[in-house]
Amino acid sequence: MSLSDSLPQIAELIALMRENDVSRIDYEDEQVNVSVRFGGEVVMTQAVAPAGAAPTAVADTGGAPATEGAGNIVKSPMVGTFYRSPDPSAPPFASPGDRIEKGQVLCIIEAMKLMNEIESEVSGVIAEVLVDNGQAVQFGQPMFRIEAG
Amino acid sequence: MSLSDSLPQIAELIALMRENDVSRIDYEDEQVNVSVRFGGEVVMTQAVAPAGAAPTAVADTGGAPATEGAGNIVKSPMVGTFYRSPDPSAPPFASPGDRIEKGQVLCIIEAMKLMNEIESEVSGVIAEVLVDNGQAVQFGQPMFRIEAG
Amino acid sequence: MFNKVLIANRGEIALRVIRACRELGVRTVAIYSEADRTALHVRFADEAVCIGPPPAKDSYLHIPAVISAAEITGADAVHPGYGFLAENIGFARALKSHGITFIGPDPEHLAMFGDKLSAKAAARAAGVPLLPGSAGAVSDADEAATVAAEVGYPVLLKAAFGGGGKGMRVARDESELRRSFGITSNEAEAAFGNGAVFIERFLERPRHVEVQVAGDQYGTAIHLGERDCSLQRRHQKLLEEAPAPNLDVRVRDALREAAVRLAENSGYYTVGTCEFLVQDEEFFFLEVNPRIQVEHPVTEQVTGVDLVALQIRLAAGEKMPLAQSDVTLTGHSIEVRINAEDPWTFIPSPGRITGYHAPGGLGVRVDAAVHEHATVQPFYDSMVAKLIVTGKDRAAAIRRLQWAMDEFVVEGIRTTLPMQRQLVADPMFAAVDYHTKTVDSWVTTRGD
Amino acid sequence: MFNKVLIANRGEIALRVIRACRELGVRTVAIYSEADRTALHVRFADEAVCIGPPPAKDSYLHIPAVISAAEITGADAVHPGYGFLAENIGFARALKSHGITFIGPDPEHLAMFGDKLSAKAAARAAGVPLLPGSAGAVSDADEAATVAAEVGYPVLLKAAFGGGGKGMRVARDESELRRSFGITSNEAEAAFGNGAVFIERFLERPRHVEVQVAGDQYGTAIHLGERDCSLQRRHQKLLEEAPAPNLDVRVRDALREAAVRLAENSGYYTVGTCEFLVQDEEFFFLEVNPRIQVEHPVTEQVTGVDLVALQIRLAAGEKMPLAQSDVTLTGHSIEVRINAEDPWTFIPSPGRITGYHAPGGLGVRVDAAVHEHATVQPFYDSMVAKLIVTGKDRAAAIRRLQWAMDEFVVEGIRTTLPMQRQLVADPMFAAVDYHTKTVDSWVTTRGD
Repeated sequence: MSLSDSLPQIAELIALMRENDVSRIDYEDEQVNVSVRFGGEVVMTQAVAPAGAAPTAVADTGGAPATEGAGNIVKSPMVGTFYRSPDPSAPPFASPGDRIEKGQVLCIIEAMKLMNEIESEVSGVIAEVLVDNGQAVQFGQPMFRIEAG
Repeated sequence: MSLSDSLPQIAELIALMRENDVSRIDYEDEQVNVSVRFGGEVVMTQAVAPAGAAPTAVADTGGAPATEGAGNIVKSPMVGTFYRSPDPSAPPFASPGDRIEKGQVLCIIEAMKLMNEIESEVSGVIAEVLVDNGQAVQFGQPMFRIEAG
Repeated sequence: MFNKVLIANRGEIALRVIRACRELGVRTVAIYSEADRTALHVRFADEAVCIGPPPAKDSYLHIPAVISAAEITGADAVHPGYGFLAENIGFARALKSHGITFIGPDPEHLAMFGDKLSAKAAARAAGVPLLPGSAGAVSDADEAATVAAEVGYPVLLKAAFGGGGKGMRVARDESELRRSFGITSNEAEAAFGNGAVFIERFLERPRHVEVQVAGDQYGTAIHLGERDCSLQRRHQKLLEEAPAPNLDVRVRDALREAAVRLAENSGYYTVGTCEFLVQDEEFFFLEVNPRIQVEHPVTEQVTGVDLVALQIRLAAGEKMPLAQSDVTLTGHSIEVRINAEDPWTFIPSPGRITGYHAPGGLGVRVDAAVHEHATVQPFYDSMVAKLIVTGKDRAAAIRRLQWAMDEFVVEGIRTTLPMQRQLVADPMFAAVDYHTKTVDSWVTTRGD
Repeated sequence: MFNKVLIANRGEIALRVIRACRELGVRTVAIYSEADRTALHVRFADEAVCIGPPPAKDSYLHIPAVISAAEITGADAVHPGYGFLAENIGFARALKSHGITFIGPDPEHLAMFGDKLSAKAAARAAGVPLLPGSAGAVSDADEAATVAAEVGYPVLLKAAFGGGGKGMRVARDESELRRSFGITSNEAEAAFGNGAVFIERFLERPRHVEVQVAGDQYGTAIHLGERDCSLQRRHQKLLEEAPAPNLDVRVRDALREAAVRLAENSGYYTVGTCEFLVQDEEFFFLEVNPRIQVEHPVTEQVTGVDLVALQIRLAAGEKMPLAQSDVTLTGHSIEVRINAEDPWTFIPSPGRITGYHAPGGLGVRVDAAVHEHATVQPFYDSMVAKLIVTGKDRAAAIRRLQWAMDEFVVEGIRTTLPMQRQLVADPMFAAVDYHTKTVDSWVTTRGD
């Protein structure tokens, strides 16, 4: 069960809560953790990574900018500095509108003086680049949105 | 709205909670205050006296023995010592099975050396005497159960 | 020592007394109104008695109920805390007639210090300076000028029957006094139907400094240093500290001596506070608070003396366990009272606390009786918690206070904390550049 | 002083370091795993960096992630807390090569005290007594008897390749030794394929006493008194106190001097602990912990010294701000570690805290990073909170501890508190009639 699977039921619960003046519901299972207070205000919605998930598939970071639209979010597998191109004079690995294939390099993250090439896990079209060149990234921070196509 | 009015809705909520693995619901309005945790265990059920209630009509005390069955519960309007008869040699004012009328003296509570006669607010039959002669009573402590009849 | 103490109070002070009793090996009885059924003082006392419905007049202030609770539980002493019945002479007398010890002063001392005139007379008798002023109403501008010359300018002209700041006027010299006298008297005549005017020395920027004293029943009294409580909003203290910062050492010593003299002279026993107004190198008697005070922890922190335990021991007839020379002050302590009020309008904000996290760690003490899901009742005073920090000096205490206030989380109700965070961060606080009227004007210029 | 310190830890110690940094005016960076997104150290630091998934090896123990977090945030120093990377030589070296200060000892001192043999050599060089024993394996019963006579009875016979209490036998005199030698050697041969046996002095009822030391980078070292940590379950400390009660004053002074001598002799700087086993009037070197320890608050309470702030200042190259004569011990302090474990089986009990209330008031300090609704993660150690009480003497501290433990409420998970309440109430605790092996046997006779 994931958060999105539960959402219809949570919505139903919220409706019921309103009728009953319920002040708060805490819902938790192994993968999601949701708190709701009176008025339907969602105080915290947090997805915890499933145990044993691949290191490149990580959850949203709290501090990361919200991502709009659908598609695959490519998240940083490590803490470091994000570079869009192999060197300042070279063109970016991937820009919005570019078609990319699974396994293609999307960016470089520098950590501990090492340049780590980050490959795409999916094929598709770059919809958004969510980090500026040279910016620091945290573990799990969204970097690209890739749409099918 | 009282606790008993809300009970069907709470039961419905509990059923929904079970389906959703909800861990806890806090429900509160001006008069009742209910916490429910996962598994349907009722952690606390507490009725708060409605504002402006008459001093003789007070809520259950936490420390009081549970009362069984239906009927009117006569509660102590003051802190003091409970006496069933006007003096040790006299018969009790009211015993189980006795028919009593509204305004009839049920017991005496001694407080600050004063003997306070406590009158019944209702007519009916004494179903239970909930306090022993000479025992201390708190404010709001149930003393008698009176059944209609 | 007592066998069983009934605590005729609620909230943090009830819990404070329960803790002191546990350390003294004394059993405790909590009393509670129906609104406080789940309160912590009920949970942590050895016994608890429900004494009435939520309104204080029908429960915590209802003397027969409190005394009956003591009788049915066999308590041999009652600790009144502060507020409620702590200064009620009738309560103290009723307990005495029931053979139950009131943990506080003798009823005669409650009477002496509960009345402004007799309190002033006691202070005068002990040689404690009073704010100079006319003995009674002055009849005309000439008499006013004569009195004012003795009292010293600036002076305050006060309508004898005025109140709440009305009918008052400040005069800084004789010509201003002569101009103001007629106006004040006429206004008083119009507003209160009586033109009588009093004259009193006016203090522009007084600080509120109070000396903690303790006396035993055998004539010995000591002081435990002083506290500064100048940061007040409409006479409600917001922050207190010990010792009083930047206080002239001669003034400090004179204050302390005056307070002890007053206690000894009046035969006062138990713990209490002698309050003064201090301006530059002068100080004037304000009043005596014959009870434990909300801000007592800052004194405990710098003296290492448990004032509540001391109060109970003195009430039980023990001799003063400390000599004046045993009292040494170390470090600096600041208390912030966190009230359930809007931080800027001070409108009470009772309700359910939906999130609560108190800071901890080195030098942090929290005296509170709330927790997550606790309800701040609308029936009683709005104090939620007292945050007390202690450091090696005032600067260290302020740094500690800042993170501790930032870590203090109270959700679901509004509290005074955001205002107090700004107050402590204001340079005037670090510079001790404030007096009793500072906050009232400061607040109007702040806010989110 | 540093500009920005990254705290390479979580939980209460991360919060402790953040508070010390705030008082020093240093900015802070928290790191966190995905399981700690809502943790208090993340909330109260100036900045926070997510460094990996929940398992510690992929986050808090993952050196490249921690160092990268320091680099992207521009931290000029890293505080490792305790546990995790606090004694990792590779981490300290990597930080050094990146020009980031490790707030702890030099990597060479980590190496020296991280290895049992080199630690013992350093102790021996500083004239600190070691537990007497054979230099290597003894070859036969005659040699064993000769060594044992030098070492003094009782002695412990230990299979060289044994472990976990296996292959050990105590001999109280020579005839018992001669009987046991062959059995131990044969058993060792059978069990471990090697019959080599060591001989060591056996302590029947040793107490664990440790001296808090601090050194600067200019050769000055001082001690801050000692702590008793004898109440352990399987080498996990449950309760610690300062100063060590009922310790012979000559032993106490000798311990303190030995610890300072070892620190000065080895050129050790930063704060750390020198651990000893004490029995009657003898003491023996155990190990050096070159870091801040879980139980440091009890020393802070009786010395008034902020050990974490001192550690940071020493790492920044400041000279020792205190002379030995400035260190005075006042009162008595006891810490209870509250772990999320079954109180009797000690099986971890992670999960969501559904109810939480920590005690407060006079003499009570709580170092914790939990709150109602916090989740005790299964990935990390099980400590929920540290309750520290301080009183004017040990008896006063124990009375305070009892009510403070009774007021400590943690619901939703099991904790060690019920066991610790019984331990503190046991007469052997007040009588200081215990040693390092007491709790293991005591626990088996208790329980609800």
